[in-house]
Amino acid sequence: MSLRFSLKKSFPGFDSNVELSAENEMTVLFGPSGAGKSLILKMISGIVRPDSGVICVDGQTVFDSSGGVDIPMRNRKIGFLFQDYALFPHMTVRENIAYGVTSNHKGEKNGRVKELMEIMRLSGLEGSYPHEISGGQKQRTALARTLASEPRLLLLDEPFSALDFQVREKLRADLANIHELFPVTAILVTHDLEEAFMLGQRIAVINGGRFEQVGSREDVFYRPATRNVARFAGTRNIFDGRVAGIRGEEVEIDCPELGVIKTHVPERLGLAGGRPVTFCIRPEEILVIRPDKGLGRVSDNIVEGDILSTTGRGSTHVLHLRAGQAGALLRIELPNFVMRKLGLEAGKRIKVSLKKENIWVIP
Amino acid sequence: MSLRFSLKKSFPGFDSNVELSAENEMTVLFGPSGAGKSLILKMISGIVRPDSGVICVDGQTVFDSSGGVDIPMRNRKIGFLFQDYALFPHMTVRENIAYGVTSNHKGEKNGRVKELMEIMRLSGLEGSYPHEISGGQKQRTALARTLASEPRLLLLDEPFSALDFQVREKLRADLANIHELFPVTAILVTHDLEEAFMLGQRIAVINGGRFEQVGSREDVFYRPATRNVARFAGTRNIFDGRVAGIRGEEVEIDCPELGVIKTHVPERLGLAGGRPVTFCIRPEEILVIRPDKGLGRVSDNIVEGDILSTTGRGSTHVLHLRAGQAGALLRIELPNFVMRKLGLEAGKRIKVSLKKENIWVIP
Amino acid sequence: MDLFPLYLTIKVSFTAAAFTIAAGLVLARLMAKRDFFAKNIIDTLIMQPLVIPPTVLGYYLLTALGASSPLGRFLERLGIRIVFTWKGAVVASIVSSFPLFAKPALAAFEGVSADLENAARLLGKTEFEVFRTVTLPLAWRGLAAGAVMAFARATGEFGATLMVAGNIPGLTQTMPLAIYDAVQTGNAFAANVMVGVITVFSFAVLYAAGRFSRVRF
Amino acid sequence: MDLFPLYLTIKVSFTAAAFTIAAGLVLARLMAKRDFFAKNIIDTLIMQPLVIPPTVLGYYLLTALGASSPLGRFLERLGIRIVFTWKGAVVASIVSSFPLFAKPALAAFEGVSADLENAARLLGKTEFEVFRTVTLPLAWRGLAAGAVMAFARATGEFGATLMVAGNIPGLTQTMPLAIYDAVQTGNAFAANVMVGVITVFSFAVLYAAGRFSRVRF
Amino acid sequence: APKARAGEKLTVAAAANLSVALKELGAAFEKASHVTPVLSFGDTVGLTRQIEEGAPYDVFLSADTVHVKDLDSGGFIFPDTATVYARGQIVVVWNKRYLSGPVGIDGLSGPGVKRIAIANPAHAPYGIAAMEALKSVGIWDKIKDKLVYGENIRQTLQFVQSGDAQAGIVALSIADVPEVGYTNIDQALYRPINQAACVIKTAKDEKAAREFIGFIKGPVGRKILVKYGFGVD
Ligand SMILES: Nc1ncnc2c1ncn2[C@@H]1O[C@H](COP(=O)(O)OP(=O)(O)OP(=O)(O)O)[C@@H](O)[C@H]1O
Ligand SMILES: Nc1ncnc2c1ncn2[C@@H]1O[C@H](COP(=O)(O)OP(=O)(O)OP(=O)(O)O)[C@@H](O)[C@H]1O
Ligand SMILES: [Mg+2]
Ligand SMILES: [Mg+2]
Repeated sequence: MSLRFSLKKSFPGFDSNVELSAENEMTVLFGPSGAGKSLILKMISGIVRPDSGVICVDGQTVFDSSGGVDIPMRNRKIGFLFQDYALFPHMTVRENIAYGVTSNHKGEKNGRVKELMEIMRLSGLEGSYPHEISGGQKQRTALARTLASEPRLLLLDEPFSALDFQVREKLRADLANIHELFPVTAILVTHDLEEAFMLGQRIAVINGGRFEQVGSREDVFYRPATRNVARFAGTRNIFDGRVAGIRGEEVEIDCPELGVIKTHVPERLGLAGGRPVTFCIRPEEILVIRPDKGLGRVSDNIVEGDILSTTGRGSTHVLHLRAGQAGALLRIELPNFVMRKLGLEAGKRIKVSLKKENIWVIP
Repeated sequence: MSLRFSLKKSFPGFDSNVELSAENEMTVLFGPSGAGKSLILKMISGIVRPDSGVICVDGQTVFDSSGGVDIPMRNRKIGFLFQDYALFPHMTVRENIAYGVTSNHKGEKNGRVKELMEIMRLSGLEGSYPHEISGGQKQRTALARTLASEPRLLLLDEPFSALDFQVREKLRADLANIHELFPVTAILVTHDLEEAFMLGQRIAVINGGRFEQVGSREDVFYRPATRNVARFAGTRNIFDGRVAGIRGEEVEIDCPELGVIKTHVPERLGLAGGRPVTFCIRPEEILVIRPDKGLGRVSDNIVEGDILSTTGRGSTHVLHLRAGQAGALLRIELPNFVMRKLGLEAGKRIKVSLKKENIWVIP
Repeated sequence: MDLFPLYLTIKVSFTAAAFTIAAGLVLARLMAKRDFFAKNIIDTLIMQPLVIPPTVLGYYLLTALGASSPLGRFLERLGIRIVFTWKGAVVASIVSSFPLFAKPALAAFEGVSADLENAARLLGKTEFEVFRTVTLPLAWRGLAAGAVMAFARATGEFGATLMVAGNIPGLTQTMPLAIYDAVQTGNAFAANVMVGVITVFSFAVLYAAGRFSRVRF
Repeated sequence: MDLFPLYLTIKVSFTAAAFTIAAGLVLARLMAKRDFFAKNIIDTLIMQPLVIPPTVLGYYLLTALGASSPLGRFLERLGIRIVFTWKGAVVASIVSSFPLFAKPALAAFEGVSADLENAARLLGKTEFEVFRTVTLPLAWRGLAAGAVMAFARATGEFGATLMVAGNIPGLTQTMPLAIYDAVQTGNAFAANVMVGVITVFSFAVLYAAGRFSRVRF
Repeated sequence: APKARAGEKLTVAAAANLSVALKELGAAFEKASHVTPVLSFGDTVGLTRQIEEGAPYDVFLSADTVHVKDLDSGGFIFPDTATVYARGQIVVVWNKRYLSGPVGIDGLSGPGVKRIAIANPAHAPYGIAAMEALKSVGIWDKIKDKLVYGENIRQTLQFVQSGDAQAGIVALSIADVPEVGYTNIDQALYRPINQAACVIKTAKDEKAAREFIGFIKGPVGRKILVKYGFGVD
């Protein structure tokens, strides 16, 4: 199964122009609010008519503005989980799910509904109406209804946003095994970084109606193609500089904020001396140097600074460091045990290393 | 400003019985889907009438079933952010927000609306109707409308669930500084662990309509009162055992799954030999012992096991370990650099230490 | 009391309401989801039977369906006789009550969320299934209101019926005609009794319809 | 053509529609948000004017408001004369058109999401403000449909008006009554012209109302 | 001085079957007296009820005598003004398209006549007369099932005009329309359809009202009534 589309759509104040192919896999659409994620799903499903473009599902052209093809929604065999659920208010939870089941055989239908209700932990709510259930229960009902129709393409608009962490993790795992459970191509919209990382073998980063990068999750997270992608993917430490020296793949960047920074750059980038460049490093890749141990083997890009604040985030802490000659703000994420061991707290002065191999120069 | 309530409400198949006091602070309601979080907010605001109970806001009794007090919603001065936004579909974004502003002075009103639209990054959408904006934009509009009314108590039902990570972080920071921006008591519902940790000076963990623990975030995260709280708070490694020996505050637990585990227990628990106990350890608090370094000073509760799987989660990795004599499943969260340094991958056999001070015995 | 008028009224009002509702559903559905130039015009035109005095409406219907009209002759040839039969009363009632159903039905259909209909389409349902299982139930409140009004109006139809069906006791004399006759004869008591009967009848039907059509969601 | 009937019809239909809408809004609002035992009964009772032939309704109204009734005498003493004045025509039109507005209005109000009303209440709005700024606009489609029907019905009201207001040229003769006169005189041409005029008038009003009441959201 | 009365109005409530004749009568009266008669048509029963409820009519021209008597016994009129001003006559009408006339009253039982329209004999005076005539000639039972009732005489005629009733019995006063032909019915076959007039007690200008009735019964009035098919004494 496969999906291929190339679409254009304009609204006053917003326009979208996107192109993508996906095979038997889960592609994650990731981007800020208002980027046009839901719009893409709506165009693929046929809810919103694109201004122009082509959509092929499974080799079948379901929409082609130039060829005048526009297959009705019901024949597209697309499962759509709406961001606001779109549950039928006049049907109970059970009826909503049963509505999606294609089989007409009664026993089969009941069995399938029961199975889905169990997977989605909805048992006991069979007879409740949508206005009588909680937000998360609504989302699970909607998800069950979508899966019930056994679509050949699954479009999921933030399927886990209203779910608690346990169900979410369970469903994520289910979805990650989606090829076994529901062997379909899937597009999943999320604004959750962790979710994007966990679920997306492939991630398409969208901003302002356009894809800024489409690639593997490692590419998107560690090798962002643009400054925006770097920002969205949580690579908070982004700096500008100028190429000061090149020695093979090793490049020295003169950064007004941090000083001279050394890094590796693949030769194909073809940087020339003096060229302005942007580089970044992820917060969790910044190494705090233990004061008691000295530099040891670590010698790359040592930066000294004052801890401005520390914020607990559950399993990690985030430090803000005022560092370098121009007082650049560095964000550092550390495991809690490191925090404790080093006794880090606001006001302390520490040294960190931006290791060469952790720095990424945005092409 | 303050809030105090004690409420009972029954539905077929669900009943709720909760009690809480909160001062000038942000209390986070945290719990699984369907636990009754939204219901509490609805009762406080007056949307759902409790079967019985009392609600005091700011010293004023706004509801008292025995005293026959039931102040109408409009006089409760409560700001409510609905889980499904409840935007007025016939008003534009601007009109929705302006609707909340109490001031009748035109200039003042316009100024306030403009300010809120900027804070919420909604500029440019003034004239759009709710059905024309994205999910996140809806949520931001709803949030702006709620804040516009300058309530004395703020009830936020999953205010950030539809927001992308950047806006979310920004708004979280704003809300964390809420006392300066909007000096009110606030109750925030979330199912997001990280959010609960970041925003809740105080966290109330709710399950099945009842509070299982109300306390500081450190209490909830590191000293869960019940097995459920431990589970919800992400303390995944929970085991049962029997007290095998007591030496002052040091206790030996005989755990069929992991073997004998030593830990500290405050004396007031008054454990007796042979008593069954439950203990837990957070995934990020489990120490992986470097094979090259030997045990070193680490000697507590060494467990050996095989790595079953490793899952990237963005800034960390999660390992599942089949460990101990009975093949207990341990979940371990490690920073990426540790993963890389130790070259951990599925199939490898490693030793981990469950340090005494990181083990929590559930009272 | 002669029971024939009651029997006829029941027959006519149910038949007329059924036709009105069926035709109104089709028209309203066709108009609801599209925006075409003539829509507003049609929407306004279907109100006209309300504006024209029923007797005059009846006069027009008689002219259109009677023996002197091509349509009337055509129907005659098919063996269908409308004028001076109970079918004439049905036609009169349909014309009078049509706007009362079609208008609220259109409003109700327009109010149904397109998202929910799309959700059903994406689950593979045909347009008819979508209509039956989603649009119809969601428009229910407005449709029920319209149906109840149309039925009540059909039950009470007098002016046009008089012209099209005539007032033939035992054949086309409905309750309203009988009531009118009683009033004209100065038999206020009989008139009141019959008004009582028609009130009780329509009350029972409408009350039952009201209970039955209760929306639970 | 004498323009007085047209003038009177305009005056009567607008006045009656205004009253009907005002009273209908109040009643529908009172009934919508509560569930009390008598609700279904009241809901059914307001349909009754549709079931009773207008002329008979006119007889009842005349009896209730005329010189021989206590109410009529009471009003007389207050200097208010209803019967045989244009006010009588207004009353007749109100009674006939009331169900056509109240019923869809009730359905429309019942369909308004309680959540949205609560959201407005929590923003500190009084019940009246909630009604004006939230309930009313959200019920708009159904209300507009009802208002249009009520207005059309008021414009075309004939039977009850004939009894309550009389058919006095230059005083209480509305267009429908003038059309009746023309028909009675066998002056089909004049009748057709007047039907044309009333159709154009009502069409213009209803078309404008339709355009104006378009729901954009 | 007639001039002084210019602009004065006299409201005449009249049975609808007079509507054509009264237009001319009214105009003639205005010319003679400078009082403008305002003609308010309705059905006799309705007008009677209205008078009982204080309707602002000055003169009542009924289609029968019973209702004037009723009003009299209720004390709503000046008893001395109650008077028969005209006698209605009925005729057989037939639709020229379906029947080649002339059709007499016996012809109503003929095979080409499937529907016969008469005014409702339960209350309409012309309907009662039609029934009496049909019974007198002995065909009532034969044609009873072919009858269709019009609520008033105009409607009855319309049934015949449209051809849905091929023939019927209506008032002579309205029978002169292109689609139908008519033949007289012997007045001996039915009781006279006397139409009575009276002045209402609440009349604003009793004098003018009495004058109006006098005018109808006078030479000009009688001439006009006869012209429109009414019988006068
Ligand atoms: N019917 C419409 N009319 C006008 N503008 C629209 C319409 N639908 C969407 N838009 C605009 O298109 C843009 C993209 O909307 P979309 O719903 O795809 O965002 P999104 O990426 O899904 O955001 P979120 O994460 O907040 O749901 C928004 O700026 C929105 O205002
Ligand atoms: N009107 C109602 N009738 C019946 N049951 C109800 C009603 N409202 C809520 N409930 C039940 O009460 C329970 C709690 O609902 P609530 O909306 O408070 O959950 P929640 O904690 O907010 O969950 P979520 O995180 O999914 O939004 C649910 O099981 C729900 O089914
Ligand atoms: Mg979206
Ligand atoms: Mg909730």
